[in-house]
Amino acid sequence: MLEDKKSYSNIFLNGIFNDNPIFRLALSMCPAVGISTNMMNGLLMGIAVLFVQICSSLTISLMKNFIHPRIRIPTYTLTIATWVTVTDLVLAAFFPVAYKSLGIFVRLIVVFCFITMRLDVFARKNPVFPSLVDAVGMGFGFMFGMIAIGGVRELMGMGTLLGYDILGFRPLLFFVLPASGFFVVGFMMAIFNYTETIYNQRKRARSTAS
Amino acid sequence: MKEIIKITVGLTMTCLIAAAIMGGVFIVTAKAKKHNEYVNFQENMLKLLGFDENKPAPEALQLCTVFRYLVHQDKKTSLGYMLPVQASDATDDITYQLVLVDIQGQFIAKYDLAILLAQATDEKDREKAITAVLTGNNNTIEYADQFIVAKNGDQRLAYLLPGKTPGFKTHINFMMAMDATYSIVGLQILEHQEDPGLGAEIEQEYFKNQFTGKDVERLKTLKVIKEPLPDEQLRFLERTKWINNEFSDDDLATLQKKYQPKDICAITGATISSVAVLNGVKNVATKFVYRVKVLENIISKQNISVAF
Amino acid sequence: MNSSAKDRIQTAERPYFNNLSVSFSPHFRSQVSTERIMWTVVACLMPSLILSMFVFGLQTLIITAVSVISCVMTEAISQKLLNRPIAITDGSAVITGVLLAYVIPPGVPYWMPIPGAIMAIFITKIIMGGLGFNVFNPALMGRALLMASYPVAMTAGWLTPIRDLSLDKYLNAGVDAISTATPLYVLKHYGLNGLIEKFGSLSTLYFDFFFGFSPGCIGETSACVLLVGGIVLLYKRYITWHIPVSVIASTAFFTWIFGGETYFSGNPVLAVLSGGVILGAFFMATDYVTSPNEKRGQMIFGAGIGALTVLIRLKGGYPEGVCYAILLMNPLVPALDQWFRPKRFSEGAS
Amino acid sequence: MKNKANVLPDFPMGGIHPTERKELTEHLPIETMTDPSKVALFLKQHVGYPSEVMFNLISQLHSPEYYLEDNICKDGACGLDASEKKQVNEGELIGSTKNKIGASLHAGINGTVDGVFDTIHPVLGKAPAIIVSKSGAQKKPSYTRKDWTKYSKEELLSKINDAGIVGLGGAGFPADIKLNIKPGVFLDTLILNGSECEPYLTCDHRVMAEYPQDVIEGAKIILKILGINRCVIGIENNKPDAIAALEKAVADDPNPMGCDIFIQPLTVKYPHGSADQIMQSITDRVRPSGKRSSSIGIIVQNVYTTKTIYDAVALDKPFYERVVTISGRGISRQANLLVKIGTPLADIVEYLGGTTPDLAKIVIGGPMMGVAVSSLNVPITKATSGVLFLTKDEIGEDEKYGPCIRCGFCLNACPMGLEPNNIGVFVEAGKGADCEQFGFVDDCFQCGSCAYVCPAKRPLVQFIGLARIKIEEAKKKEEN
Repeated sequence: MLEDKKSYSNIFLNGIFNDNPIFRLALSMCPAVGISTNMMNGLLMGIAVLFVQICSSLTISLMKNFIHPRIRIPTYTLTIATWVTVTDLVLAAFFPVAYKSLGIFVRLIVVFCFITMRLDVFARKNPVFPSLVDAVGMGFGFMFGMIAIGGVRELMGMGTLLGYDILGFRPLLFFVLPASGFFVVGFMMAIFNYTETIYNQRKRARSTAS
Repeated sequence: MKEIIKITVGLTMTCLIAAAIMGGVFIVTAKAKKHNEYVNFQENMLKLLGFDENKPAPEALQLCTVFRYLVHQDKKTSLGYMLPVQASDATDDITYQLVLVDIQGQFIAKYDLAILLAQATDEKDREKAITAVLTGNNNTIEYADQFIVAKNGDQRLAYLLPGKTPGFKTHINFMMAMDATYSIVGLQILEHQEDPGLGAEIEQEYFKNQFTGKDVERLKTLKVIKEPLPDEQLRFLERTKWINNEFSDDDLATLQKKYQPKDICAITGATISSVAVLNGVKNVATKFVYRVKVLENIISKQNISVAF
Repeated sequence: MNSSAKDRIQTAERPYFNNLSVSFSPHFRSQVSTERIMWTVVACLMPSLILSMFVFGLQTLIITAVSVISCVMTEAISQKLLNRPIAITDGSAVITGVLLAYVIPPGVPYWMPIPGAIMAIFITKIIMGGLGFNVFNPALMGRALLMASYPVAMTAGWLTPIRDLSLDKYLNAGVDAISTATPLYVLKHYGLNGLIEKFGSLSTLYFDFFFGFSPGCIGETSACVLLVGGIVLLYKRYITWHIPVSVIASTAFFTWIFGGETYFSGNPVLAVLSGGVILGAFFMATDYVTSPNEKRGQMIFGAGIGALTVLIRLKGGYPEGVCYAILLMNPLVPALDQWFRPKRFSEGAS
Repeated sequence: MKNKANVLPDFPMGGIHPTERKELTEHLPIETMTDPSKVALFLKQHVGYPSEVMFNLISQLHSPEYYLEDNICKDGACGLDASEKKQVNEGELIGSTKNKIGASLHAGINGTVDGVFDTIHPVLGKAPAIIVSKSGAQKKPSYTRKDWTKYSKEELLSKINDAGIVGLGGAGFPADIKLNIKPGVFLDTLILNGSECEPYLTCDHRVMAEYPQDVIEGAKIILKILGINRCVIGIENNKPDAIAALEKAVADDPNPMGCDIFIQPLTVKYPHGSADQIMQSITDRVRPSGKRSSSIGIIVQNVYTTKTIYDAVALDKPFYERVVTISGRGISRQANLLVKIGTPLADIVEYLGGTTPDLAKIVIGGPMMGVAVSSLNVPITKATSGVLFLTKDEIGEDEKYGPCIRCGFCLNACPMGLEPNNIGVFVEAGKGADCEQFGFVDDCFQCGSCAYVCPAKRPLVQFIGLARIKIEEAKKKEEN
């Protein structure tokens, strides 16, 4: 049902901007606040989520004819749990450093509501390729959010970015503490909404002008 | 009815498939995971002994772990030490002997265990080996703790003691190294949940290194004092951070001597964490020294050819 | 309508006075204005600054000045950015600045109040809607940020008070100030005996606390001077007695019960005089915006602050708890206002 | 009645102590002003100053044509009785109403009735008024005192009605209707309200000090109408001469007729002159919200109204002139003037020697509840108790109001237990209809205590008025 290329790019961008899981849907705030103390963690978490999202979306999209509608939520949970376990094991085995810093949060991906939401809203109803695009979009949207929050918190809290010393001193240790996660998420949401308002205004102005 | 069967079958199938995938991945990754954990542990130990990339550990370095168990036999509790021993046959292998000691420190019995050094890292294997040799009814064993003896050839380098102490928030896991004269060689904080910027400073060199050089007698009277560190001592403590070590060996020796008897200066704003670490170190060290003396005594009396 | 009646209608001539104002009733108002209240509070806080200058050296003045200037600048800039009328003359930013400086130790670096000021004014006040709409006490939010961000400086910047006022020593006070522990810290970790050991006998302690010769935050040291300011505010009726009295009474009460080795053996006088209880009771908890309006609500608010203060002091990680106690009670204010409405006139009708 | 030793009765809730500034006029005896050349009598004299009028001023008004039609009387306004260009004498009836709630009008001067014209009204902006121009011979009517005790209740009421007397406290409710209590309503006390709590105003004070016997006689008339015998005259304690004069008059009364008249000094506190507050002070009884004072057995009447009732009954003198306090530093001479109803302010200013250059505000009524006007063409109405010419110094800075700082001063000032601060914030946020949680908004009688104490100078009275309108609108919408 989605044929032309434009709609694919729309699906992809939708995940990043219109339906950004953190800034627009405000879902999965627990890891966004808990894990995003630095940019690296944000990036790693983003990759893990991206992987889980893609695998789960593909699985559900392939299996959609076999899933009984009454037990779809348990099926989603099971699917996600499987892929999360796989991620967890792989990380522990081959990326011990990343595993150490992500800790328990990898296992928490199971209950990320936006993954379940995407499975129910999109993957269940669409063929494989659009589901893949959507999953990639959502995953990148989440990753984008995590990197942004992590970057701000790392820069403001430790004065570094990805571990490299940028400022040379620690500006505000507060940003490393969990409470600041809410502050940063709130501010980012505000900025996100503000830019979107301006963007829409411009768009409207352009459409009326033309 | 048909519906229910359909759902049940569907769910079961899904579960089976999921289990299969997870199981497959587990098989693939289990070995690597275990290896990672071991490497991690090993690294920490080597760091404590003062070896790193610049100063690699010598070939002959060997780490022998001594496990301590609480053995309950017929309502009587004794301490069971799993000692690594030189195998009686001609091979160079190291195997284990279980030595039972009562609470007063008197020798009870010793058994040969059918377990090799490499196998001993696995808890299940150890327990299996111990229960195999124990006689009597109602035997239960309970893991208590372990310490590691690092030896370089015939020379005993250090004892590595893992420990745990209640910190400001949760437990602080640490590992310390004591040399053969029972003075502290190094301290490493493995895991903690202290406040960043405050209690988390226990990870810093300037705090940890204050413990080096303190012997067990000094440890018993060691206190945490609320005084700022003198500048010279601070630089001395953080010397490893400097790329070109500005202290000569003579300097180091004199400084070491100068600051050896000093009490531990608390981290500013985190006295509780400082005290917690000190108490943990004290606790582990004093108990260990008492136990190891008992053990040495028994070893020499019973002529156990220990591997350390 | 008949035409003759219509002819009778004329529009009366309207010789208006252009310079007359025709504003709404009432046509004259009390002299008390927002500005006057705010600046009076600032004036009531000033003696403490002067005393602290003598006790801790000149840097207290510099820190306070930095704090006030950064608060006022933050307010001006953020109001400009958000296209709101710039209202720096109403004095509320100045109060925030002074109070922020008063709750940080005298030994901190001079730039320290700046992030606190941004937090206090921009995030706590302006973003919430400006004066009158903030949920939390701005100065205390600033302090909380500083406490979380620079824990070492904020918990170690205590200076030993200068007792002999020789000029030479005074001028060098900031340079070779000796970092020391606050009485509350000593009390928490070494008990009353430790306190007496360090600071002298109990009567000396009372004297020092009352007149301000004890290590502590810039504006918190002297109960006496703060009390004078508080009493002026009470006399001018800018604040009522309910909040200060309930805060102090509840702190004393709970300290008396739980503060000692056994129950009912705590030292309430020491608890009230040390730390920020007096400053908090008279100048922070009574902040109009973040305290309940109704008397019963105010009493419960104050009692809650006292109880939380004692709880944090005795069981918490920090030796002092007034700041967090007030911050914890602040979000309860709307609920307290909801529960305790003023008595309606007709409710007295039988 | 409270009778604690040395403690004056007081109302427990709210109240403020504004600067009194009564010293400007309280010692000046009542002075009769010369007749103006023209008087303008509004057809609708008894209107109070409801706040809603301030907000949707003109829309509520009928066009002047409306009042010339037959439907005038439905509104309670007077119709013009005199035919066109009729010559009238002082005290002659020129307007009457068929409506029950209304009061007739009398000419204050000898002259010609010009007709009905739009005239500047302090509240409504513009309203139709009967204009009488001075002409012809000026002959003062003479009134002789008669023995009123022989009249029946109905006769007394009709005399009051004929004289066109309205309540002089401010609202201007026709007096005969207020006194015509339905049979079966239990009453026990008449309270004469002599507290005059508004700053500046001294007209009631002067009347009490100069005509104490008239007031007592009037009280006895009202007591006779109501059929009770207990009367308390409540006077704020800052008028010792009035209290002394009235006490003497009661003591010297040759014919007390079994009436128990008692003078009760009251604490000086604004708004003690409000009926609710003075009732609570004197009798401890509280009027339930939305009910009349007669439901708790009390009738409150202004002392000056009492005096005019005496005039109407005993002298047969219609109500066409009244004492008005002209005060404030913006006029060259302050006075307690006896002026004809309908006299334009311009004539009064001229009589008193003009205004000062720093005049900043003209207020009709007291400074707390009065209305500011910008024209000297405004005539005196029956309910005008004072005209204040205020200077900049007196009113203070008239600047923009600031945000609410939640100081709670207004909560402590409101005598009705409302929450003006929250109402103000809600109204500003456009949620006026949700304000019922902050008290019975209808209780507000616009005393202005909240706005007086507000440090941010917020127009709280107007906010409450707006909230009231919004609540009514919401209710109407719900009903529909």
